[in-house]
Amino acid sequence: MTEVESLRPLAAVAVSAVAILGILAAHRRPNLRESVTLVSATVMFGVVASMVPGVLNGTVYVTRLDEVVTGVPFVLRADALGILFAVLASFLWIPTSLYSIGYMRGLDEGGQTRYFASFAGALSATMGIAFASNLVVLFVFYELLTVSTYPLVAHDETDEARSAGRKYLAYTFGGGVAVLAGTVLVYVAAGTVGFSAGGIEGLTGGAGTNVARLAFALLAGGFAVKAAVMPLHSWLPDAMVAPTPVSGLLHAVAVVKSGAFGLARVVLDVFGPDAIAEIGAGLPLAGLAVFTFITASVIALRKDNLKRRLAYSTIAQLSYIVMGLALLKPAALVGGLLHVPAHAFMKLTLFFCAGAIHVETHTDRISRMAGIGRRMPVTMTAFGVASLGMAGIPLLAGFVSKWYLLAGSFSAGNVVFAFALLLSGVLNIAYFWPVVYGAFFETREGSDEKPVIDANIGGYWSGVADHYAGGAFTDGGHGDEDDGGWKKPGWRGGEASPFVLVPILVAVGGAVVIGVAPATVYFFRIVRLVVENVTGVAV
Amino acid sequence: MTVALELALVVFVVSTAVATAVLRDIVASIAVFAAFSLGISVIWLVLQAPDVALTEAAVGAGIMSVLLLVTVAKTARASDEGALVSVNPRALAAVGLLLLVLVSTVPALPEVGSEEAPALQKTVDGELTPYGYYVEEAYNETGVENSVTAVLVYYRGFDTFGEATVVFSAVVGVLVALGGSRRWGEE
Amino acid sequence: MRRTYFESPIVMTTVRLVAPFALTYGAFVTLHGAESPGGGFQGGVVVAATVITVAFAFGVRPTVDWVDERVVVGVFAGGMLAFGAVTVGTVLLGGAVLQVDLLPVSIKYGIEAVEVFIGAIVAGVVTSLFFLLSEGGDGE
Amino acid sequence: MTDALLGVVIALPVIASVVPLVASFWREEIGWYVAVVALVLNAVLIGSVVRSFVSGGILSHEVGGVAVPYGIELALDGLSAPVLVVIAVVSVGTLAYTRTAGPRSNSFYSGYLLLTAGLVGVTVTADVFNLYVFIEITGLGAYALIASGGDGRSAYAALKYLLVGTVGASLYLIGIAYAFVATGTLNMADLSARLADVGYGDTIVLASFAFIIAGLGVKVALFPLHTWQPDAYSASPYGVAGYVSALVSTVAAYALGRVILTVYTPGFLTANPVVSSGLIYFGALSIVAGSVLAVLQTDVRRLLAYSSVSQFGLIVAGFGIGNTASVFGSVVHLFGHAVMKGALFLTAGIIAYRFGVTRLDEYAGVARRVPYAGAAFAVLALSLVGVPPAIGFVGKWYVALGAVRAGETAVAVVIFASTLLTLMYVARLLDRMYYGEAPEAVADGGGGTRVTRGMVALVVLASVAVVALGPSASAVQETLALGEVLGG
Amino acid sequence: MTGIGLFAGHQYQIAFVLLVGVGLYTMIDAKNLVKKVIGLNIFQVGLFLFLVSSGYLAGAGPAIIDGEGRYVNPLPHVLILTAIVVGVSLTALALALIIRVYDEYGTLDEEHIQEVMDGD
Repeated sequence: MTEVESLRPLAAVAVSAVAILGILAAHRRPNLRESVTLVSATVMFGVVASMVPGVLNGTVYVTRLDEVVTGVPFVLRADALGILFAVLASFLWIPTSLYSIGYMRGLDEGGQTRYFASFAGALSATMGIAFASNLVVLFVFYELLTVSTYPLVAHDETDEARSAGRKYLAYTFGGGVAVLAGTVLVYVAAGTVGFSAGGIEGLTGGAGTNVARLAFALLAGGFAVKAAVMPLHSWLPDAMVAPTPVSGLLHAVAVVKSGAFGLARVVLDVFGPDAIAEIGAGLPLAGLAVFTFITASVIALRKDNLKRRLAYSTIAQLSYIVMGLALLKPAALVGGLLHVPAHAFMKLTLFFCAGAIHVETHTDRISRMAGIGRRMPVTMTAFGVASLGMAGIPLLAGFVSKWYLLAGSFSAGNVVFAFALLLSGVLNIAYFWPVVYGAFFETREGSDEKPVIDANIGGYWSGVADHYAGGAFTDGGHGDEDDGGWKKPGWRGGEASPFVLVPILVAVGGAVVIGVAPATVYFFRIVRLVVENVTGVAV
Repeated sequence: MTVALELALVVFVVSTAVATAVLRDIVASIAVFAAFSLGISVIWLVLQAPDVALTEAAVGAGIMSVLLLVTVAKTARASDEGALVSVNPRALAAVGLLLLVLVSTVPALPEVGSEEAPALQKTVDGELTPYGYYVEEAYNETGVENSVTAVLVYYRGFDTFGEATVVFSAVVGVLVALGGSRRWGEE
Repeated sequence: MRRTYFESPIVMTTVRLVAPFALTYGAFVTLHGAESPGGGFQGGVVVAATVITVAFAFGVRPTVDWVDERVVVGVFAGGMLAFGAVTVGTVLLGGAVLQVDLLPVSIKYGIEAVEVFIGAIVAGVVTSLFFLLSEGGDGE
Repeated sequence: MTDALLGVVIALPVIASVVPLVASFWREEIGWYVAVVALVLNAVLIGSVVRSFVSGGILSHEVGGVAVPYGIELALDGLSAPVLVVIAVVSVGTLAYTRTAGPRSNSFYSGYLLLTAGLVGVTVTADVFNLYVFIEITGLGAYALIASGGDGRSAYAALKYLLVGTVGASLYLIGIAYAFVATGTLNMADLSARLADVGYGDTIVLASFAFIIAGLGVKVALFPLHTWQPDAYSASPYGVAGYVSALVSTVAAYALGRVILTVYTPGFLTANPVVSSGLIYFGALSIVAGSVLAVLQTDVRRLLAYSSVSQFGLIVAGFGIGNTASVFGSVVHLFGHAVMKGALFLTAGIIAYRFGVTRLDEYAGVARRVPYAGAAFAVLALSLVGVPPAIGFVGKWYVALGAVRAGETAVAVVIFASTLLTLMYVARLLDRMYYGEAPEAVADGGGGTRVTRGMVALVVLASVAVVALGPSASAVQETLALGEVLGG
Repeated sequence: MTGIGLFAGHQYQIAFVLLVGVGLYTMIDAKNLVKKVIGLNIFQVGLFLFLVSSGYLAGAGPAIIDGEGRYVNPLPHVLILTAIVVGVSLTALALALIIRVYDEYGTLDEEHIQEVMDGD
């Protein structure tokens, strides 16, 4: 591994930060403003992509700045794990930006300047998280991500949106505080917080074991908030009140994955799999992950609001990643990390489709979508493909990562995890299939206007969530399907605008490519490199 | 000076202080306060602090009373029911707590007038203490007999500069409080 | 509730007789602080007390007019500026802050000079405070 | 020569303060110009003193040329240098703000200059009694400025502050008296050595410490000695609230740290674990109570005031822990809090002058009407929460680090938890400002005329500084050489 | 009463404690604002008593130097002179504020003022 001084990691972070100024300055000229977003998205991806070949050859690009706090240098470091996340987020920002334009203009949303500026800020923070070289720098960008996404969650300014925003802040800052506390503990115990593949020397062992356990619990707990591991997940379904592109990129890719990514850093580069095994922290975390993906899948079954169903699906899928990391075996690590891009492409597709439906028909409830496949065949086909991927059908993105997860479960010697995975796959089909089936094979009149399960599960019948699920949820007050798009002229073949459609195709295309030819896609190679660096085992 | 006189003085000032506190009528209170100040200035004399005594007599009994009276004249002289205020148990308890802390330190304090008191050692580790320096060297250095003046202006002159600033601040503060400086220069 | 002044000829005469002596005493206390108890502060208070006595005898408003606010302000402002000048001036002379022995007179006279400044400040300020408190307020 | 400037920077504002008063006979509203000239000049002088500290280490000046401990010593070290800098910066910044906003009378600016002189004096003096004198000058200046609101409310708040503040200063003086009884000296370094000779377990020494802490605790406004503070901040004009909230408690907290660390020294704290824990938990209590009270407020100024109670708890806890990390954290937070809180009050002032609103529920939607001031407010408030990389985070980091190193886990937990409490009131405020339905006064665009571009630029500048200072704060740790201050 | 034996030679310190107590009590209890200011002064005088007594040397003369001799410590006197001046300055400002408050609320009673303010 060779380190190369380069400004490219910094540039990746800076591009969209600078773009914020441009977006704000162009607030009176929407076309110019959106051009700024698109240009900076493209440039960002270009910068990040330019580092990929080098990283695959073992090069690490490093930007050194001053110290953040004494003993903690402000260094941005594009290593394999970082580049995995950065490539993913920066690439997906491009279609999402296009989609945002179509979506926001399609709905004639207010506050678009703030929206695009916050979005750019969030991407900047995401790049910072990806390239952070130590826990403190990671924490800095982690908090900035929270701050920049809060306006997006509360975008609609309705009471629901604001209360969701406050909840989001409380949860994620709470997590941030735990991360900070864990960081301080690590710093005091080891004298450094810098990431090092396979773990920081001297963090565990001897009298420090309990301190290390506490530090791990704080760090893992803190990151688990954004990764929406149960019982710290409840901000995520509420945050679905945000505009759909936000739900798509941030709540399926950047924000939640920054939690998963932070967890990956903790597991791989702070403690290292061996040390975690030593302090016995892996199994409890894995158990929590299993609990999360089973429970979340069951809850998803009874969500009639499409975005909420997707949100619970996200919670479930993220826990695959967490489980992969927590099993600590090379194959499981590969599976977990590979699920980061796989889930991103698939879930983005799903959200984009949900958004397209919303824009065109103002419909959010699955029970109202019967027959919609005939109106929006392309959209719903993409939705179907992504759903199948989620379930882990071969030749689609979800299959490869689940395969490795399964292999990892077996190598961990714990068959329970393997069974849980399979069960969850079944549940996936159970909650996605009705959507696809209803869209293509039912008509409005013949459909059963009920979610898959319409019963009270686990006391989950209270709170804001079910208030929406009961039908009052209108995605921030837009469009009531009863007198909305269904009676629109141009009902047949009424697909969304190209701004919306093209991103859907890009996202679903990615999901297919990853599934069909994983070896040709960089992600797979990067993930294997990461795991090899950490464990020394070539997978 | 006999111990009896000292005790009598102490009793006098404490009783006048208590009287000041319990008298409801504010003018009576001020009058007793003036007596209290006079008593205190005698104590300063007993304690061989003539400079302080002079100041106390001029300020406490004189200026302070005048300013208080002027204020009362400008405002209200509330003297409703009863000559004495009633006791406030909560305040008494709070103050009692503080007194307990203070009293508990008294036995640890050096006796007043004792040569053993740390503040009255002329040298420590062979070096002159401030006390030693002021009584041994100050006259030779400044030619000023009254070492209080020497310390006030020369050795701790910066305190005195601060003191002058405080006095000046008071007049500025009063001007601000009474509504700006428009009053000055008018008429 | 403005105090109405009762112009007693006895009081006024007494004050007229005593005031010059009181002022002289104030000056004495100020200037002899070096040898005996007293100093600028005490002297200044005595001077102010004299003015206040005059005010009690002749009424505050006439006294204010007679003394003239400009004089009072000038006295304490002059004192402050002079004290300030000594404080900073010795630095300009290459010494420490308020290094009285750098003044072109002996330390003793330097100290006495400072005492005079203090006396001026205190006399002026206390007089002003009295005037301000008795004239101020009333929501004018 | 440079060390003599330590005295000059105190004397200069005092001398300048005479000018507006005298000038009143000829011209009104000249005070501001005098103050600007004096304070800019003073800032330059402070700059040169601090530069000389940076290049040559601790500065010491014997006033009057009299040898220590017989005379008064002025000094500048790593503890005081940042405070001195923040005084210089904030005094000029707030002054600029009062150009249009503040009371404009000449005597107001005399008071402003005197207050500044007092603040500088507290910061540079190395004598415990001289410190008392400057605390009182600071107090008098602050009382006067707070009363400059011109209504009964501000006069009453100032009076309350005066009574409580004077008791605080007197308690401090009682503490000094005890220390004097035990040692016969007043110079900080000398006192420190003598106290060690007397013995840290001595009743008189302990009593002196207790009274000093209680007295300065009142001045800092630590819970439960804070009662004067919310009234004082909320009844005064915004420029004054900005200045007083930025600096007065700050220098009191600095004085507290100075006395704890250089007079009593960390050795004293180690020798008296009960005392040191008491001090730390005193701070921790303030952190929690201040935040909780802040959450309960409906008036923005009172909210900000209670937030100060909490933030100073953090600073005092840092001093109480007494290792280099925690003390550096406290110093950084002293600096950072001064800028943040001062600018927050000034921003609240912009909003109040523009729309006439002061309560939280009236703040709905204001950020959209005043986007720059609103953004500045958001940045400053988030920095207060401790969002990195702004300076609010850096101070917290070091105090927390010091707490963990010292094994004060409970305090570390309080510090971390306080982030969330701070978030509670800040989030409420920001949510209101950005997403609320604007009330009539705001929707009309307000009729206020006293807001200038300069005022907005000032708070925006402050918010930029708060962010920029964060990453650079650590770079000065070596320069400050706090280990030296703590006795190596 | 063993207390008397214990406190012999401490009479000024006891007086200090009592005066501080009386002063503080007056400040807390008094409804009249002017009275509070008087309480503040008593409080401070108590403290002065403590400091001045700490410099007292039995049988010594005031610190006006004329050759060899026993002198009391002049340092506390200097401090108290300064403190007295500070005290009178604070009193003057307090009184000015009281006049201002009276102009506004027409009363010096703390409770009435609070009522009027809450009514605003």
